[in-house]
Amino acid sequence: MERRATVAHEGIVERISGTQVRVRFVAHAACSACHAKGVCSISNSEEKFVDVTNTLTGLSAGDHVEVILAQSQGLKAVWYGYGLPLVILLAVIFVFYGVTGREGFAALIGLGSLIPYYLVVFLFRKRITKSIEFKLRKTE
Amino acid sequence: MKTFPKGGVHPPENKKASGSAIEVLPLPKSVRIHLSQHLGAPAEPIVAKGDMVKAGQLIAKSTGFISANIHSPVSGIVQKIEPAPDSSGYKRPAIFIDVQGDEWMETIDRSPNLIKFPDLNSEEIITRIGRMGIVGLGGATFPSHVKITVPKGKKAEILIINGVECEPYLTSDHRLMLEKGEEILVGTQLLMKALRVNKAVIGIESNKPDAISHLSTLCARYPDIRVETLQVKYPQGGEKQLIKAITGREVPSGRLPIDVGAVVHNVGTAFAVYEAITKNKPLFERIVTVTGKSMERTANYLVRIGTPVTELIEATGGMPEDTGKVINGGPMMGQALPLLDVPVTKGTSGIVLMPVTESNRRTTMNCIRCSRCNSVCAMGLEPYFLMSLGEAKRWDDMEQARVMDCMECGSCSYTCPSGRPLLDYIRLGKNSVNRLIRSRSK
Amino acid sequence: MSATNLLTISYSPHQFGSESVQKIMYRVLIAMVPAFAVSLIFFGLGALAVTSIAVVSCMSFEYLINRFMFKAGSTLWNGSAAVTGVLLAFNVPSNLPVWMIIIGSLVAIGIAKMSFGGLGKNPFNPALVGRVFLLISFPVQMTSWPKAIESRFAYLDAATGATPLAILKEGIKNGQPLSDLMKEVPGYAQMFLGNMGGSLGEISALALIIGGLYLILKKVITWHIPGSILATVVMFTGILWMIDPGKYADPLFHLLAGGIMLGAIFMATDMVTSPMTPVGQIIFGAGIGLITCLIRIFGSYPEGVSFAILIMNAFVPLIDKYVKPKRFGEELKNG
Amino acid sequence: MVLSLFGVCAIASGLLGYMNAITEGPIAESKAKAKLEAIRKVVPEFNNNPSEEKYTVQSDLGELECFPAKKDGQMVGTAISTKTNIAFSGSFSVMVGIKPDGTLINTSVLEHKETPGLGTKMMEPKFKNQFVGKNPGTNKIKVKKDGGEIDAITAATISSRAFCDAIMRAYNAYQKGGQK
Amino acid sequence: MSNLKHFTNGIVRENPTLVLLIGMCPVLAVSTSAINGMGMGVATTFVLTMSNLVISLIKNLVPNKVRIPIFVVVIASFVTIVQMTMEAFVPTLYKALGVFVPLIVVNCIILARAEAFAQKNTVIASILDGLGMGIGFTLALTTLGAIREMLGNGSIFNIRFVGENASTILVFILSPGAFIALGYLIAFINRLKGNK
Amino acid sequence: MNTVVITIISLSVIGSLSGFILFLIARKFKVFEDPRIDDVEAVLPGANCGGCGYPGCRGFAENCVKAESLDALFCPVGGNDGMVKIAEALGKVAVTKDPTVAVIRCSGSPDHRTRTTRYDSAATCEIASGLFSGDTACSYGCLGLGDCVVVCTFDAIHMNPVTLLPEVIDEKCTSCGACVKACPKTIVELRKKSKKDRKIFVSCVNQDKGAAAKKACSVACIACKVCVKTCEFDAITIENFLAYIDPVKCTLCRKCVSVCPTDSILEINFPPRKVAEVETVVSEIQAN
Amino acid sequence: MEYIIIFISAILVNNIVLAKFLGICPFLGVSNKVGTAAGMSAAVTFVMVLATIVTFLLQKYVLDPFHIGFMQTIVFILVIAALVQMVETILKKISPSLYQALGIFLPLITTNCAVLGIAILTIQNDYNLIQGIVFTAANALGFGLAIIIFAGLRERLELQGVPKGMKGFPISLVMAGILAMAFMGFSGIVK
Ligand SMILES: Cc1cc2nc3c(=O)[nH]c(=O)nc-3n(C[C@H](O)[C@H](O)[C@H](O)COP(=O)(O)O)c2cc1C
Ligand SMILES: Cc1cc2nc3c(=O)[nH]c(=O)nc-3n(C[C@H](O)[C@H](O)[C@H](O)COP(=O)(O)O)c2cc1C
Ligand SMILES: Cc1cc2nc3c(=O)[nH]c(=O)nc-3n(C[C@H](O)[C@H](O)[C@H](O)COP(=O)(O)O)c2cc1C
Ligand SMILES: Cc1cc2nc3c(=O)[nH]c(=O)nc-3n(C[C@H](O)[C@H](O)[C@H](O)CO)c2cc1C
Ligand code: SF4
Ligand code: SF4
Ligand code: SF4
Ligand code: SF4
Ligand code: FES
Repeated sequence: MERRATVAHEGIVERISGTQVRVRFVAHAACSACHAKGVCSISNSEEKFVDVTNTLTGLSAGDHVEVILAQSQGLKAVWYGYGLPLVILLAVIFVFYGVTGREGFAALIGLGSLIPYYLVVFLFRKRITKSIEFKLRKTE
Repeated sequence: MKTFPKGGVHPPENKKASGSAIEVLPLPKSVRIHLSQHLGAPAEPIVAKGDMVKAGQLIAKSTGFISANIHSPVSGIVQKIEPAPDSSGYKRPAIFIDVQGDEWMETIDRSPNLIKFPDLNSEEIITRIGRMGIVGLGGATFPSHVKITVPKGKKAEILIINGVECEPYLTSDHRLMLEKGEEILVGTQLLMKALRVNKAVIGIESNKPDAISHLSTLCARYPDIRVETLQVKYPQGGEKQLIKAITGREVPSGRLPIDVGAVVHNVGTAFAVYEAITKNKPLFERIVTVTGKSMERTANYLVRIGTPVTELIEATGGMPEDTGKVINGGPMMGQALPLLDVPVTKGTSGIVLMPVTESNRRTTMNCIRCSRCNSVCAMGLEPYFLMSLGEAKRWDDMEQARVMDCMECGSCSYTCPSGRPLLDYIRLGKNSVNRLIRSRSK
Repeated sequence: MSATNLLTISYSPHQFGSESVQKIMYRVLIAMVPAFAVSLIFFGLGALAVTSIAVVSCMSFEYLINRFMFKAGSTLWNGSAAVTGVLLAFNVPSNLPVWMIIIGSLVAIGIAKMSFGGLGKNPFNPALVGRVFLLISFPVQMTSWPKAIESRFAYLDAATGATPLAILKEGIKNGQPLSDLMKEVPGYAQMFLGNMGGSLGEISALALIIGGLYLILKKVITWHIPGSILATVVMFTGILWMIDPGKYADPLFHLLAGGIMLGAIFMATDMVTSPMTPVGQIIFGAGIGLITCLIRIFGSYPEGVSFAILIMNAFVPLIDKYVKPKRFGEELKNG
Repeated sequence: MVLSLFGVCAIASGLLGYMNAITEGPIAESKAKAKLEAIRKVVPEFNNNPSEEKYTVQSDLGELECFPAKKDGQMVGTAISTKTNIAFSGSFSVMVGIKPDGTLINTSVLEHKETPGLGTKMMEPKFKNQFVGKNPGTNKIKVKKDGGEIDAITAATISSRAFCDAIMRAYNAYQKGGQK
Repeated sequence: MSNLKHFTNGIVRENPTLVLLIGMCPVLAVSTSAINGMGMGVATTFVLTMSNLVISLIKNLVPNKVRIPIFVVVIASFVTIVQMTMEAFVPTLYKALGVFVPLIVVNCIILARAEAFAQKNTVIASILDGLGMGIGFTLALTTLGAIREMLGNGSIFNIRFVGENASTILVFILSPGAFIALGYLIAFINRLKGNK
Repeated sequence: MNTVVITIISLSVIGSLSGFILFLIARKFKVFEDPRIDDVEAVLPGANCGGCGYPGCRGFAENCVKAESLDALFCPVGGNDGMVKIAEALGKVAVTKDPTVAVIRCSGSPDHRTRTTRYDSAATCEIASGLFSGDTACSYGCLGLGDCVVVCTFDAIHMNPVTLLPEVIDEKCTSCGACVKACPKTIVELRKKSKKDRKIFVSCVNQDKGAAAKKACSVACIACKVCVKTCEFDAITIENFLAYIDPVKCTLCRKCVSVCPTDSILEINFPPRKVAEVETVVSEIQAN
Repeated sequence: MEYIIIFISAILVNNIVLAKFLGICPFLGVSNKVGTAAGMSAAVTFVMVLATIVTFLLQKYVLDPFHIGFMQTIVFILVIAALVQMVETILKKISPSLYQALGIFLPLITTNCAVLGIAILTIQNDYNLIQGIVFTAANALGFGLAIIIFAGLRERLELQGVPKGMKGFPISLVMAGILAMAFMGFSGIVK
């Protein structure tokens, strides 16, 4: 019995290739109706796709499904995507500022430190992919 | 005095009929036997219209693992087999029998002498119980032979006999314990043998001191069985609460008592087991309490299954003028009857007549978040929250909030100062979640 | 059964307990009697006037909104509007002009309660929303406290003075030593009985405690919320006091002064706006105690109970979400 | 494509640069005018350019600017731009006019973040006029609660106190900086 | 759509503040008085109209791909112009509006509906749309400003309606009042819409 | 002028740089959003009712644009006219569906059906139907607790306080089908809409045998087959002791209505019958 | 101490949403799930801090030396718009699954309004880099606090139902008003 808190988004199966299902999300309801969606620089008004391992039988393109993500995994994604780099950024800047006392220098090093961070994430992307597990549920 | 730790309520007991000895109700003119009187798949009729049957004759066969045989409670002629409204008003298949005389199957031992130790092994007992159509008489009517078939890999350690009878008004178990104490203990021993356990506890609430002392005295001769006095608190009779109270173990959410090594049976079931094994008597009669606030006479009857409820009421002096509700079972868990010609079934433990003044629900107001429902829920649920989720039809969330743990004891609705129909929505949620779970496993 | 007398059919249970919303609310009203009586003794006419205006206007707004906006049945006699009215009155000085009390009632009932759907649905304590609204809008009138006893026969024209907390706050800001200031405030015994300036219902710790005990006895409230609030206040102020008794008042003073008793016993306990589980309630109470002390000691308002309760009200849904009752069968995961 | 982007940026920035050139004058002017206006409010009529003769005095809140106002070369008063940091919302600044003998001429609030309807009453005559003609050397420029002579604004003692603080700061600066 | 409709659309049917509920920050922040609200409204209207004009003029010259950056540059330029003008000529208002003057840029990016509108329409239609939106925004801001000023300060456009010493409901010019007043204003508008 | 030069240079550099980033992102990242989606959305009713099977009107619009043909797509609220408009906007061909409207197939008002019990639990049909068959003698009929009324987002169903039955306002009903799904007793049916909203249907769902049905409710269909015999167009069938009129075959001739002995066939929105007409009908039947 | 003051002031006393009125749109319009709100506040913090650092550098090393402060608005908005999108693009490139998870987890990350507002306020308040970062992070956390509280409140309202006319924005605004009123209690805790 699944009892963890989850986030579910409704989408439509775009295509199925082997065990992978590509689900296209219907734009977020709030955004899709908004006039600002074209310029709202970071909204998910764009179409988004998610590749999910197929766990359902008899799924075909065009079916409506719900992609479910455990809330804890969503938070983990946030942590790797934004939380950790923020911590690194702040730590590097504070340390360098503390040592050198030069703002500009510290800021640049701080920004620069994100590059190796993202590089590491890039190297670990397989493992991250494995740890994030989407589930599918069919809706009518 | 032991009890379960959290939750519970104290409804007024109103056990008016506890002093009335068990009477045998005269035979009705005709009986109606529904094919689904137990939890699980309905039985399949093996008689046809016009057949002659005897009391105790098998008339419908169990159709699956969780299902139970049904035996004719009377002798007579099968009048028809067709759907008839059951206590919900919906039509369900039933066998109608016109009563003629009172001829029992020859195999049944009708002598009153106590037979103590039949020489049977576990499997034989279980098969016999299954054959005799015995289902749990504590309310859930779960086929008893299934319950005592311990699944592979599990081990029963203790048998608990449920003599709690925590429902207000009802006294049938109480009377049975007073009048058939020894038989119950033999039944218990048979069940212990079937389960291969060497320990049994009879749990009785302290408001039945006579039953406690009676059984305790008898127990002196049955060293493996002991009586445990419990504090009066509803829903102590609930299986999981009783296990917790007596053994201190908590049956995990979504699991069965056997997972903590316990099996619970009602005293009535123990008695039925005794009769089935030692007397070869299938389950076709049971004790039913007929009571009510404005009833002048109250009674505990030994009734044949299939007897119309009206006859029970007539026998007890007819329905008082002010009756507003007739309940099949106790006021906390029983079912209100829309029609009175419905028959007594294996699960009918009592007929309670509520006066008009008490039969209406209170007007529903907004939840004031008083948390009373939370604190009385012995399952540790949040009824107010479940109800809101139910109103919003958020079945997923209800599942996450463990709606399936609810045992429908009704303590929450009972206690809510805003008169909210908490359990109505929780039931709706349980049904929908059930559907959800089934669709998922498909 | 006669033909007209149809059988009722309903789901179980068929029997109900005797508790009702009315009973709960009327018990709260009864519990407030001692505090009101003390208020009559010390503030006399003003207390009577303010309380009756607040109750009448709260009830009228409740009736009017139900009648004309929701077109729904009356919820007037369930007593919650009356409770709100009395508590709003308890939270204002006894010389508050009539029209301000009416505005306060409108805010309490109209904005804080009925906008959300009425009894039970409001996330914030209505009386306190009304009170804080008035405090921010009319700081002058809301902080001119009639002097106890002296102003017994006056309403709007009552002679005013400061509350012990205001005396302290003012003085400390001016750099006066605490010991001097403590001479200006009434003795603890007087404060305990209620002989000091303040909102009309908050003054007597004694009367409030009597009411609180009655509520606990009648199982309307439990000890968790008041207990944790008071304990937190004692701990917080106690620690500061031990660090520097020359600068910070002692815990007893903080318990007796201001609205902490009223808040802890009658306002934070409003079941509608407080968490459901005992553990949640303790967290809630601790939060209130903490924020109250923060505001009292470091903020610019002399008193912080109202703000603290409102702020913690906002956290209630989160607390309820993460602090769940212990579920039966939870701990034995693998039997 | 890059070109058009470049082009638009260039045009836009050119335009802005040009606009800046145009408005630079008026902005400076309006600032100067505003300052002069404030000075004019707090000292008697003058005919020099106080901004040109401005000098600064050090205080614990940084430099305070002093604008000597002269009529026909005769000193009529000094406008001092002073501030306080004990206001309800942190700090505010006031222009104070002081006669050569130290008597206060008038005050004008330059910049503040006090609560509208409360702290803002310090700009109203009822409060402001209390200061006119008082000499901090002899009069106690403090709110009555603190043992001074100033009636605080009801429910805005903090702002009133801060106002007095600003004035005293100006006075002290004036004394310290020497009446040039 | 007729030109008239372009114009009225933003004022009534798609009023950005009361109906579309976008660009709420300045609405809440600067509506402390009718005059502030109006000043903000006028400034926004100017930027909106001008940038709509410019964008629709240059739309054929601009490759699709860099539309967004160019669009941002155009709007930001006009905002800067407004900023400088206000600082020069209405310094008190400029100060009162504070950080929300540069923030017009964000608001306008939202309101102007970039490619959604100016790209597709004639120059006149674009201007009218900008004007309509701007006026709708201004009206809403001024109304809210007037309500808050009246309740909180007893005046509208600095004309006092109550005595100098009368108590007014201060909350309304403080931040809570902004939320509450706007909340009920929108509820009221919804009710009007519902009754139609 | 110095400032102007610096301005131009710096902005051009910064502008071009960030513009370039924005552009890169736009190219890599932005999915082209078909402007026709907006066009389609503009002609949709905007009710977001989900009747089309897509989440919200925009979801439907997207699918209209994406789909090869509009055959499988239908907005019940906009109806045929709406689909034609969508087709116009997309240059595709719309399928037309017979417009339908919800009808309530139960006439068991209190004077036709006696109450046998009084229901007193949570007042929703769904919950009541889980408890028992209903508070009248008919175990099939409407429970009258209004689940259908609640789910209708178009305010098209109301409870009639006298008959205690729901009634559909044809003009408002968009045939979204929400009520059909909500009714636990399958009493609501979507039927073909005819000229002037005229309709003829069996207003009963009782599947008891004739006698039992009649006993439960005086306007119940008793499956007497008279209507079947009367109908010249083979539009009526009987199954499980219940007559059903096929809306496609039915020509609205009204003959069956008057022959039904229990008045369970309803004619709605017809002009009142002239006496003569009734007579001819009756004589025709007799002739048969 | 100074940092603590900036911090507390930005979160409690002058909360970005409740007192400064920035980022109102996401505050009012965005998800009513507490988990999502928590995720959002983390994202907002990162983006805002990043933006502040970059704009701070620009102001200090480009705009100020060349005396073209008036170009602040235009430069900041361009840079912020680009930066914010860059973060997402990078994420998408380096870990598509991470990006996808974020995509369904977060409905909308932030609006430029709050990012630009805080960047400008950092400059206006004459903060140095560290102060600016603390200020920005505190504001972002203040935003997070507000939306998390709000998501909780909304979850509750959604379940119990709100009168018809007040549904949606109106009740959210009223609730924000009451919350703002409650937060005024903190005034004066730090100057
Ligand atoms: C689907 C189902 C399966 C069950 N299987 C078993 C079982 O295998 N063994 C057993 O001892 N009891 C089993 N039970 C019986 C329950 O534990 C319980 O005794 C029964 O539901 C009656 O309990 P109650 O009267 O407290 O509701 C089962 C019950 C259900 C509903
Ligand atoms: C709320 C509740 C109260 C119950 N009360 C009793 C009771 O008082 N006596 C009883 O024998 N069974 C009671 N039961 C049924 C028991 O849980 C359990 O099913 C029964 O004792 C098993 O015995 P059986 O299978 O022989 O019926 C109750 C069940 C529930 C859910
Ligand atoms: C919202 C609000 C804003 C306030 N603004 C100011 C202000 O700007 N200036 C001020 O001196 N006091 C202001 N106060 C009042 C102070 O908190 C404090 O109560 C008062 O200054 C001291 O009261 P007194 O003047 O009656 O002694 C304000 C109070 C509130 C509730
Ligand atoms: C113990 C208790 C405390 C209450 N406290 C308050 C209160 O502080 N303020 C208030 O407006 N109503 C109070 N009420 C009344 C009622 O709960 C309140 O009006 C609801 O919040 C309205 O929905 C209280 C009720 C009880 C039972
Ligand atoms: S929720 Fe279920 S188990 Fe809990 S009190 Fe209610 S009916 Fe009993
Ligand atoms: S007992 Fe009733 S009023 Fe109290 S919390 Fe539960 S549902 Fe709400
Ligand atoms: S009556 Fe039924 S089909 Fe018609 S609009 Fe309402 S819910 Fe939809
Ligand atoms: S038609 Fe169905 S849903 Fe509607 S009131 Fe009747 S039973 Fe309920
Ligand atoms: S967030 Fe929308 S205007 Fe600020």
